[in-house]
Amino acid sequence: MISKKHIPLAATLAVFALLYAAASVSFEGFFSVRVFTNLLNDNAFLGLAAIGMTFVILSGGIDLSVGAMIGFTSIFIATMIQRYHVNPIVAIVAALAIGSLLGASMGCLIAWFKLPPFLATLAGMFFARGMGLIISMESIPIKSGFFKAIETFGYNFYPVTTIVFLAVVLIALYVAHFTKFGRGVYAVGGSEDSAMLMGLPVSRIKIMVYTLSGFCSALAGIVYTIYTTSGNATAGTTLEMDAIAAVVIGGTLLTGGVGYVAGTVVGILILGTIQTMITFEGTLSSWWTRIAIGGLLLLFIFLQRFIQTRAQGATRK
Amino acid sequence: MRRGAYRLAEEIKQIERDAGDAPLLEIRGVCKSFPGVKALENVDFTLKRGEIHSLMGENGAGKSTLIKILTGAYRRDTGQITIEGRRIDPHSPLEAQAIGISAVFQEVNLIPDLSIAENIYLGREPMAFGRIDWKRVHRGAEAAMRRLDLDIDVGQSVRSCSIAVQQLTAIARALDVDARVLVLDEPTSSLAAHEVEKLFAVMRKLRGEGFGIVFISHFLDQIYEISDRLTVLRNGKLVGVHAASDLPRLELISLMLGREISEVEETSAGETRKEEIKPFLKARGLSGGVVKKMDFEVRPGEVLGFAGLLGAGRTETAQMLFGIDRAASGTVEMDEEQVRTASPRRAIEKGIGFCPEDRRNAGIIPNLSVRENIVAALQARRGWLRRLSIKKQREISAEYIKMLSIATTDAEKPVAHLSGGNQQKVILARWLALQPRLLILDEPTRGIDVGAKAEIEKRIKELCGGGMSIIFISSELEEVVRDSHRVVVMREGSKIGELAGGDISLSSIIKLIAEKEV
Amino acid sequence: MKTRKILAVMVLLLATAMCMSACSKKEKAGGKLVVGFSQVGAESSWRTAETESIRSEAEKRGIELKFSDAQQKQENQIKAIRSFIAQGVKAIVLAPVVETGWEPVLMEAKRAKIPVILVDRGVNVSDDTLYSTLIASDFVAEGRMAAEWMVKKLNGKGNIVELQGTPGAAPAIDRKKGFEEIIKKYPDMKVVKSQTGDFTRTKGKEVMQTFLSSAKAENVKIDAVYAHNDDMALGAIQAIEEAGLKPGTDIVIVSIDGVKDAFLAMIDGKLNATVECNPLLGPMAFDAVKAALGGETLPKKTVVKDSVFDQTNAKQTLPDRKY
Amino acid sequence: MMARIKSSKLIWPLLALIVLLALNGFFTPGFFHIEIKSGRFYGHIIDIMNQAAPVMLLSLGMTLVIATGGVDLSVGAVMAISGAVMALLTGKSGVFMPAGLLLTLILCVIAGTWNGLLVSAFDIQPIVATLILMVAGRGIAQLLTQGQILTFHDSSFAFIGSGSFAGLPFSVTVVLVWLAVTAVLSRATAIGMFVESIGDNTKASRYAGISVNTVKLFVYAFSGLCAGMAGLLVASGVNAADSNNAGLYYELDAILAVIVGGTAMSGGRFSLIGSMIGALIIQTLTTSIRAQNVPVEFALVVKAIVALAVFLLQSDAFNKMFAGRKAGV
Repeated sequence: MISKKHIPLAATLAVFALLYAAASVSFEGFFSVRVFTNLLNDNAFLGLAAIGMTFVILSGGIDLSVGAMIGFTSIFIATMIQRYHVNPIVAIVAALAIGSLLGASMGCLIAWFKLPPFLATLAGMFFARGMGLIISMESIPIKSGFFKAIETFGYNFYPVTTIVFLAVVLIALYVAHFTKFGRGVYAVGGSEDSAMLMGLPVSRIKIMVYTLSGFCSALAGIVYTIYTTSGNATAGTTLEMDAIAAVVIGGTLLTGGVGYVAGTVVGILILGTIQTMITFEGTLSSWWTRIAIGGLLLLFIFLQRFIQTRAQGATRK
Repeated sequence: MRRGAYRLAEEIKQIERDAGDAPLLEIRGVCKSFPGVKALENVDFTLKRGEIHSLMGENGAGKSTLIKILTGAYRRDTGQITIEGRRIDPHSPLEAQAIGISAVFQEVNLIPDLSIAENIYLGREPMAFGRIDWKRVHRGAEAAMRRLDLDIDVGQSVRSCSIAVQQLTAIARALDVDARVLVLDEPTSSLAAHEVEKLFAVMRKLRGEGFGIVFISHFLDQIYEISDRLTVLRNGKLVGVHAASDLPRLELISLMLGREISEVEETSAGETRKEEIKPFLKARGLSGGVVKKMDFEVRPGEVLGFAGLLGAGRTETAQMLFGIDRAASGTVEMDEEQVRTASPRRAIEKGIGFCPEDRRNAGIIPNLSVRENIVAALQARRGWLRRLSIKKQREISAEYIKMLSIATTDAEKPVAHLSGGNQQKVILARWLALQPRLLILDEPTRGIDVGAKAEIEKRIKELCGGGMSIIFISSELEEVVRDSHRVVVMREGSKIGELAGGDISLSSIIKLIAEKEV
Repeated sequence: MKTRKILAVMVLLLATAMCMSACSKKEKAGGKLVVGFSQVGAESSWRTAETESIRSEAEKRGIELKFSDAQQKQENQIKAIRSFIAQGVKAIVLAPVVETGWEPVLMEAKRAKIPVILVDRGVNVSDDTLYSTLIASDFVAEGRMAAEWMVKKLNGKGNIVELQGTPGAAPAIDRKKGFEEIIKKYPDMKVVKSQTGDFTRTKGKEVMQTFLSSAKAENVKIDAVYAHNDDMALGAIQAIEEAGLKPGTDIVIVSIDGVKDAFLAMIDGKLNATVECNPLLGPMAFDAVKAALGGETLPKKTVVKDSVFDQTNAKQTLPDRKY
Repeated sequence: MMARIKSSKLIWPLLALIVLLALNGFFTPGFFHIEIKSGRFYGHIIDIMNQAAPVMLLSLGMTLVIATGGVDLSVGAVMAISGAVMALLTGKSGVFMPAGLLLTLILCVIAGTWNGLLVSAFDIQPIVATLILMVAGRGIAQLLTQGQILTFHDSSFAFIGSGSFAGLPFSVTVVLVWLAVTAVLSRATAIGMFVESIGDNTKASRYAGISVNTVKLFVYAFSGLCAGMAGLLVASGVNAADSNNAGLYYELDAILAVIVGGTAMSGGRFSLIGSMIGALIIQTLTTSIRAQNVPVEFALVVKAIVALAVFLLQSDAFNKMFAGRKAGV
């Protein structure tokens, strides 16, 4: 039951499948459970940040603070556990609260004072990164039984980071498509004026969107902390660009109002696959890696554009 | 805040049960000022239960401001609003809705990329098991649209629908929000005649159910057809409240305009001529989109009317001619020479101007000044190097502000601050400044008041006298009849006939349109 | 028609991927030893010299090197190591971007029985069997050496300004730490200003300009500059010259790394000393790989001998500089 | 009237700059101290102007781009390309210096045109379109220099970034000249109006006959040119082309400068002077952090707080709320 408006999404998915197939044909050992689990596991934190970003972009905004939030969260948790011997769960909950609070404050600046999201979140990015550095410039390894247990669980059963990511994807799908808030986000991104005249609480939705993104990026920071069992204030540098790229590749329009959470997940997988392909290739110098990523981004955007215009042409007829 | 409003609504319902024939809505002594403008001065307005009450007035009379205060989009400076004797003070459209006031605005306010169903239920989706019950949303939306006799796929996105369907969607939403007071601000301006009838039927039904409806329209026929009472505003002041049956049309117009009645009396198209003059533009077999094989000719100094129902392909034909849409096939000849208008820029070079139907999105450049809006096309034609000096720009804008009597205190004011009618005149001025050979006017009188309308019509005639040709597209057949020297009648993308001179009449056009449809 | 076009594009994409892998596949047929190398990035000449050293050494020994550039991101390095494991490389060389956070992924490598050789920086793990050996310079020691040289030059007295590396970067932290350790012992030596120059020439110059203006306004004499790398020192030299002072004479300048331009500056008398931090780790790294694959137990740490160069020995050393 | 509207928009950034300078005058000893030595001025104020120069150049191009409703993330990468190309041409191939400059700048215009093509002809969202060159461009610069820092040995080239003219750093002259050129280009021709018109309402501008794509192409190409000049300035300042670090994160500073200067991110009305003031505000902040010897780890937080304060000062909603409260008391 693919309706017309799902064609771009289906096309993105098809392109991913083909990309993955092409890589599998080209590289020995690429088509394996290991590579695919790695794909999810290695990109879980990026995926979490990108999901928060999806909502922000759907609402017509942008959040540059996600990468810095990851750095802040990871160093915050590590310091709490290692230096102040706080219970890990308490530290995690506190980190989530701080992340949401910071997101909410940026949301307030955007909703109440009409600051452009780019600016408010840029200030947020400086702030979060700076606070992280103030807490500790040095990275801190975490030696806690709790984290050890998570790791062992991941080894024996399934990586916790992936589980968290997939759970959040499901929740995000539900929020986007089955809650008033989710539809409100689409409406605000589609036309803010209309949404207001239709009686939607535009300010509240905006604040909630940034709170959600703050929460997601704090969660991403926690997953990063689990992923590396350490805290590092410089973690997640320029990650916001990767997150934006994933959202865009997933078919969400930066102008807001159009896009899918599921698309973002595919976008993450595509970015991850490209990266894995480059590693498997193994001979690209630093500069060629950058050029290759830029080139593939370009190729992909054109491909997507092509498919979308095709799909739209089809619906018009 | 919201809970308060809800409680208020409950209390109102209580009072409703007690109250007898008290007015549903009462506005008393409302004032509202904007920087430099007194938009409303001490205005009163009452709406009874089961009444359709038209709010009349020219552009800038204060109708929109009053509506916006009523729906919580603006805050009033002074005065009070009561619903059934209960004072209310809506801070936002949301609160107004909770109190029971719902509005449909002139410019359709929907979310274009969401579906019809989603738009109807946005913000009040029925929930089941903690999730939106999409089945109920769809069923409900279908029912709401059927109430307006529209049987369409409510899952399609609003963007893909015609403006008429968008308008009806907005109305369906307003009706569905459990409103007691329904405000319809120019709801009919993009509707075809049968759609208007449908809407009126719905309005009458609602009136029977005890709703109070505030109706705004610039179609006087419609006003008289549907209204019980009329409130007339002029320049932000109340000038009269009358029963519709007691107020002759001419008297109403004079109330609105504050002029002598004789001045606004309709003038006829005058003598027909130009039949012998050779056409300078010939379109042959123009096709693309909904348009199929359009042939037409334009002669110097004539008004060529395009008549037809909504979706007949009038706008689409004009857009092809102006290079906005690309024609799939067909040719355009100017002065015996084939021309290709691949972009508006090219068309302008060939001496064609186009006043688009969608003023807000395709017409005005909102934050730029009136002056810059007027000279935009002229400057674009001159290119970026040959810039008009500020002095020259001022001269040009002053000239057209005067010529078209554009009501603005200052040519440097952002055009967004002007009323709709004046914005329309600014766009007209933009094209006149170019002195084009052919000017396409797509619904130039939509949503503007009688006075401005009359002025624009008068201007059209003058321009033709000066040798300019005009393609005139309007949903108001009377206007087309009144102003055109020839009329191309279209249906479903094709030309089905052409009328000239004395043959042009309402009945002849309608007959043509209706002919094959039987 | 629509489907056909999409299909065409997809085939194109497939072809691109094929082409990209074509060369690497051919080589694999030769049955060479495959080693993965996860590099931090290409943020400095020092870094590219290190990459080049490892690459050319691999080529010399007929080893197929899987190179991965992490662009200064730890997560990219972790991803790369995981990919190496999935690809089945025989050994992994890792130049970690930070010291912490490696335990989970190194554990995976260990389980896959792939030895990991660390270069130029250590990792902070509770179980040191997670890696075979570490071949690196000691950043703290470098800071100490720079401080000691400066103390000697200034006779234990003077105002020092410090140009720090990127905030949070391990060399910046360690080089600051080592330097402070020594300076603390001399009450007459004081670090009066310390700001980040992000390891770059431009920022080094800008910060130095500000320091000079402040010094003038506050009437403080700057006696020496300590820069966490050569590039910032070279930028500072520019700033000092533009201010009409003589670098190396009016203000003593000591930095770390020992890149070629630093030697040239020393010959010109503009830079006083640089502590070498040798990036040419290729031969040692592959010796270690060979030993680890041969089942030998390696010392946990091989410290690369760093030494101080100053104007006295710059000239004769210069011709040997490879980077 | 026009002037009044314009100046009222400039008042907030100007005020912010004055407050920032005044605070510095108060807390940073000798902040306004200027010394003359061998015909050249020295002091914090001079440093600020000198160091702000690259961002000022960038923000001139960025202003026009943002005014059309776009954004150019690639300027930092183009700066790196510019330095690398210049180093290869004059340093390695021994091309005559002015010819090298010209060739380099032409190349940067081509890079900008590439962005412009993606944005206009292919209708790709500006953030995404310029993200591509932002990622790949630095790679290209690194490829050109093979990751090495290339040193210049041309004293006439060094003059651009290190020399002085009329007692001020020559970079100040470059900025002033380029500001004048940009102002003339945008205001003495109709480009400024076209740019504002497109940023305000693209569709209506197209209908009015403005060739939207050409104007967009032009602004991105111009931004590329500005980035090229900034890249040369930076390379000349340290006599070296550092592909890895030249212009890193400068795009953020340039965007900040433009927005702080009062041009809206959504496009429309722009102010070149405003952007210059914006760039000065950012540099003053950086310099005062350095001069005050704020610990490195606190610098970012200070920057965040001051930036926020400036944004809020400019926010109408914030001012209204503040004014309202004041009136209420």
